[in-house]
Amino acid sequence: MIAERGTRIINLVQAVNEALDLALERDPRVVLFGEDVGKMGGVFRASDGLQPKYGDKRVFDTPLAESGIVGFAIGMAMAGLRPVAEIQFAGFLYPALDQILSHLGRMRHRTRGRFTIPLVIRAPYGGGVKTPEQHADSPEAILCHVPGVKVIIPSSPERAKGLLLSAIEDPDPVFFLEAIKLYRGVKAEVPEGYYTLPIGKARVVREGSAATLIAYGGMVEVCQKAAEVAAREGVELEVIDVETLVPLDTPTLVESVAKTGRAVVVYEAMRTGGFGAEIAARLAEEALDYLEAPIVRVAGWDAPYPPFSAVENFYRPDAKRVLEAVRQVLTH
Amino acid sequence: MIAERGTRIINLVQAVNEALDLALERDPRVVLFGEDVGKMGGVFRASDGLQPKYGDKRVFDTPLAESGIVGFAIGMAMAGLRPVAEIQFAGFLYPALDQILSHLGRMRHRTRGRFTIPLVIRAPYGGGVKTPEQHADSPEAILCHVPGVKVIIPSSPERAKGLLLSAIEDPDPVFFLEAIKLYRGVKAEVPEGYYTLPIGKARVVREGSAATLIAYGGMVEVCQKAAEVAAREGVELEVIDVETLVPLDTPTLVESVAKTGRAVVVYEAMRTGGFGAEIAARLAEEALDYLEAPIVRVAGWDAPYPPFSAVENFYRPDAKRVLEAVRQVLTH
Amino acid sequence: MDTVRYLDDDGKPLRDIPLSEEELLAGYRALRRARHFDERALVLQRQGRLGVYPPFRGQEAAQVGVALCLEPSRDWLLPSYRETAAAITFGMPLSKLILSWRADPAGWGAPPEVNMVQFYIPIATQVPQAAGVAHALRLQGKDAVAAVFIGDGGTSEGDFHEGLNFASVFDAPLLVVVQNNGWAISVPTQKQMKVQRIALKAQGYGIPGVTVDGNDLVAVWTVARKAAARARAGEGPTLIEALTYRVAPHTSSDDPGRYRTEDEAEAWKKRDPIDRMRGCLLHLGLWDEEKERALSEELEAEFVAAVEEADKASEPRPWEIVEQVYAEMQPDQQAAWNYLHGGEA
Amino acid sequence: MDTVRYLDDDGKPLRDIPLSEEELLAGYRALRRARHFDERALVLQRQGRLGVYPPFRGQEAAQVGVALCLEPSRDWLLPSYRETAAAITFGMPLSKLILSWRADPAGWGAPPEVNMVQFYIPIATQVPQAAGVAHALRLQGKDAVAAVFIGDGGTSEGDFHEGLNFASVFDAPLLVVVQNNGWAISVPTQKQMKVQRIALKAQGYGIPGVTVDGNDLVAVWTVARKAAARARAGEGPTLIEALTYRVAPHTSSDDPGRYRTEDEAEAWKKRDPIDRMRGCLLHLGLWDEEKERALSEELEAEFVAAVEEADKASEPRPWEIVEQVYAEMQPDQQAAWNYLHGGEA
Ligand SMILES: Cc1ncc(C[n+]2csc(CCOP(=O)(O)OP(=O)(O)O)c2C)c(N)n1
Ligand SMILES: Cc1ncc(C[n+]2csc(CCOP(=O)(O)OP(=O)(O)O)c2C)c(N)n1
Ligand SMILES: [Mg+2]
Ligand SMILES: [Mg+2]
Repeated sequence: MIAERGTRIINLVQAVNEALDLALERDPRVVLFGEDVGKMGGVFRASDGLQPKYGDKRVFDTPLAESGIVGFAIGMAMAGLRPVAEIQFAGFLYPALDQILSHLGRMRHRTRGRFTIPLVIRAPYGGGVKTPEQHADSPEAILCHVPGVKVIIPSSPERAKGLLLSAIEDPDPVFFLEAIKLYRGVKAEVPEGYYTLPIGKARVVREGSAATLIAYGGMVEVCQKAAEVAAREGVELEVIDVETLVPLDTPTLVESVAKTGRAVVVYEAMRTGGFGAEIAARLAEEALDYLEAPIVRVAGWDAPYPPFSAVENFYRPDAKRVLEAVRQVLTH
Repeated sequence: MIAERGTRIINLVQAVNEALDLALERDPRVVLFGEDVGKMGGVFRASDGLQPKYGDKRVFDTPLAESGIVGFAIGMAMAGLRPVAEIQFAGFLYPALDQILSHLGRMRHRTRGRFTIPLVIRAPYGGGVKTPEQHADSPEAILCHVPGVKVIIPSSPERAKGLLLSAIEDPDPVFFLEAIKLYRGVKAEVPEGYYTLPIGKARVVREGSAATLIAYGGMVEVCQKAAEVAAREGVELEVIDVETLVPLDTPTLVESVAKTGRAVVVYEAMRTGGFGAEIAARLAEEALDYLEAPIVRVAGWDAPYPPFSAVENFYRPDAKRVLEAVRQVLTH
Repeated sequence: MDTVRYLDDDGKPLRDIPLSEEELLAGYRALRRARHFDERALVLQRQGRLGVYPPFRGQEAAQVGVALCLEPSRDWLLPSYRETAAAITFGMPLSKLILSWRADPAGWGAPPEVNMVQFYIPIATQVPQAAGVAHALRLQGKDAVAAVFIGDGGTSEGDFHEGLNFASVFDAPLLVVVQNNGWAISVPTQKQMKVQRIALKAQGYGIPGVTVDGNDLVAVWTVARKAAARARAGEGPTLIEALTYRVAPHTSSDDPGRYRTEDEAEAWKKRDPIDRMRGCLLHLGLWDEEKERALSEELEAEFVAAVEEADKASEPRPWEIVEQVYAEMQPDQQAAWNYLHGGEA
Repeated sequence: MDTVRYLDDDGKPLRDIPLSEEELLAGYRALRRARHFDERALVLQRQGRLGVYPPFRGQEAAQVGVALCLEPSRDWLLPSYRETAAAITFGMPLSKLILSWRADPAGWGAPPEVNMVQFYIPIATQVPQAAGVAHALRLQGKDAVAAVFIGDGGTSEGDFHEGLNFASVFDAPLLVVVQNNGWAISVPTQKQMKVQRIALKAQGYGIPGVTVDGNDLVAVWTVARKAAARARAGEGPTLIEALTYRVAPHTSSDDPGRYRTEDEAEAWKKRDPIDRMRGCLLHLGLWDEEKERALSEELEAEFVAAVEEADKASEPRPWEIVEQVYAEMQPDQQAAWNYLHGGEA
């Protein structure tokens, strides 16, 4: 929490909207664009009201082409602007993956700093709200395997606002994924005005000693719910919000496991190759001596995110599955 | 080795060529295409001589468009053929990732088996031969995070031939990545004629008791080299060739670690989010009680594959780095 | 570039109509069937008995006219989410379509005798696949064509371009139908592209491009029939731009008030494809109020029966989410299946 | 569609030449400089002093003619791997280019006063980026244009399409230059696309498309100059198809004997852009053997000096592979750096 400021209770999408507004106001190099971003203010209203305020040169609609959007944004960033591009849903980042993998994080390296890409790519991600197919995807693991980019996934309105402003200030490309489930699902106090939060730091959002739950984005509230339930049974779980996936704050994770001796990693993407694997791998390398039980992953199954609404809630991890995993590591 | 057959000593690209030839001969539904695949026989000659033999309806050149190639192949597979598509280098799979992530492994699931995609996508991958930028990429982790596909990376001519024939027979989409470094770098005995090898099985390619080296593709020979050096010092390392990354043969890995108590995972892709993370995560979940030392990953650094020839060999893991990791796990 | 039209805005023929009386009547019936479904589906949606639903009101002729040229067990249809009208005409059972928009597994996957791939969600990805389907049909010596649908917005995607180029290079028997309905969610066609006519894009691929009045069933049907004949003759694909308008919201969750005024939609309502086709039939003396009433009753009965049929589908079971990932279940899916089935993972 | 030409195959002017004598001389010099580099680079390559090298022989005019319209510290150049000639003319120091093709970090990254992005390896990805660069220049009120190069094969990629559409929709000040050199490695242009003229593709984007004789420097320069003026005036992008031929192998590792006969290349060698330009100068009485000899000597001296300069670059150090990944080094890179620097990871 930022001291000495007024706060209001707003939801995550409003927090994003505020951050965008402040960034546009503060830095004339900031431009905002994507599909339906301008006139309509975004399908989730993240850019609501910004085109009237800053004009259609700074906030604008693009053609329907994600590779075009990202490529265009890369060019604008190289030529001196600070673009913030929206991809309508993270599952529609896929057509842009060539631009992302081939250029986004490589341009600085290959030109030894001559050309750089201060670009933020925002996208809603994740399931839980009965959107069809790709609309519910969680492709963060792929983005985390892209060299030279940063990846942030906030879990609350306050964090979203401050981290997005940091991302826009960052000299390098940043992915900023926003859990659709949280957009209107959580309201919380958010400081007024401009503030930034540090990129690259994980946060202990609940202290405990029995085991560590590690999550990010939409899974943080699931873990908090699980921790509340466990607490009622006298089991104190520590909950860590990873927040920045790349660069990953491994020390904070290791420190927690050093204390609890047990870790459960929670993510909603398909299990195999998900970012939770990276977290588990780091713990298996740097915290092995502390581990008193296997590292259990609670994740989406190795199947497409269900296109079938009635059963999607069996795919996305919930508190029940997290608690089963907790039981597993505690009874090991 | 397949019993009761003649063998010849050939290299990996020749083994691939033989498999393609046999598949075209055996199944009239098999068609082969990609950039420079037809007239020229492929930039690495994998389809050398096949267009003259089977005609330009079955072996043909496509326009220069990878999303087009994969989409086209998906359509052909749905409509009854058995396409084998070549992507010229695995780093050029990126433009096709939307087709891959959105459709390749989802079509069977979303249509409850009404439409299926028996398609093999072959691509050379990996570094070590001074090719520029994307030409040296190792994107297998991304492919392993695609629901509904299989991923195979052979480490020898004999395995390549039999596994490629299995892949072409498989009713589901299969990625088949071939290490460029091995194309002409290894010659070995390969059985004549048609034979298949099982998908989904890891192989112990060298037995040992001190620690387990886990690798695939071009890194298997690096691990074998390391194991030879270690053996001279009296340290017997077990080397496992993962071979099929998805579906992963976890039991074979766990069994080895149960024996050795120590694991080093080796891959040449960028470390963070690489497929070695999945391997480590599975061991941390299923073999924790056997582990006497941290699981160490030896991988590419968290940077783009170097576009700079003179230093690329500092990126790609070699026997020296593998042995350092071995020392680390042995002295823990 | 001229727009192909056969009917004026009231449905009066502007020139000789190359369709038989039976065809005209069948065409009108197909339009009405589609419209009936759309109207009733929106009601179901509001009742919470469908998921997000993308209505096609005003675009019936553009879809039906193409589907009428196709034979479902021989030809192939690759639709975007907008093409429920095409799906209906192509032969998809209404109950399946209801289940499909209910996001129920029982609706996903056409019956074996209907070659319709499931509605495509990721824009434009269907185009290269359609080129592949069409080419495969040809390689297998089948006398069949494929039809793929896409929107004006979708033409901006790379896959539209790659798919068209593949289709043209291989002379694939394919109809590429662009429904230019004026909007891609909130973005009007004029902001999506500089070119005035989407059909002009065909020139970049060396294939024929036709702009047709997409609210004129006779025109769409005739143009599509010609393109299908061309395709079957091995002469390759045709790009058909059907000029139409999305009278309704983008989907059941969209609010067009945020980006357009009602006037535009009102003007297009006067060119309603069904009214025009009825006008044509009336003009030719092929239709009357009695027939209209009988048709309405028939369609309502059909729809009610379809809903009943759909409602009979058993609730999807949790473990279905890991079924049909591979032809044979693999260890990871089996473990998940066991867990979801009540055991432990 | 006509092909813009100013010189016949021998270099004789076919019409009034809209270039001054100084310009003609500067143009010839630029062509010769490029050719000299290419010839000497191939020798270096064979000596193992360059990595894989993509020669541009025969395509000099198509590249030089465009680059001559650009000012390196104001305008931008986004080249594919094929455009070393454009890079030379645009102002890239030869020593940097040698280092670049030596895959040495010292060559990657233009000097601050030269807005050339590093040669693009993944085909067509430069096009949307170029649209973005051009649009950003305009938004910042700069009187500047961007030029992007791509090959005939590259036009098949989705990014070509998306980039052109973005450029046209935003009226970006951009020259999109397609060098139609007949081949994409082993695939001839006729198998790459059905359309006869790549310039026709412009019609799909509502922008001008011009086909120019790419071996006629006067024609290319004149067409590019007009397109640049148009762009600067805010009228948007132009698609320029330069008809030329890849006389040499695709790269130093290619063997064209696998896919084409020598006849075709021989025919094109008779239309060599440098011979034609020299023919033009001779015809206009602006050139003689003495000048030619002096120029050759000058260029050789320049090249030798450039190689010397390049050879001075210090060996890249292992830890550079994890430098410049981020503006500030992050923990994972730091650990790698420490290891590579001789410590432990
Ligand atoms: C690759 C991709 N990007 C974005 C979307 C989100 N989206 C769904 S429909 C739509 C607009 C499509 O417009 P158009 O192609 O004209 O078709 P229409 O909806 O008008 O039928 C968008 C942007 C998507 N489904 N897929
Ligand atoms: C995305 C991608 N796919 C494939 C390749 C491999 N490749 C390099 S050059 C080339 C042919 C390019 O032909 P063209 O665009 O005509 O350019 P030219 O080489 O003739 O200058 C191919 C297929 C690549 N570099 N990038
Ligand atoms: Mg539309
Ligand atoms: Mg070419």
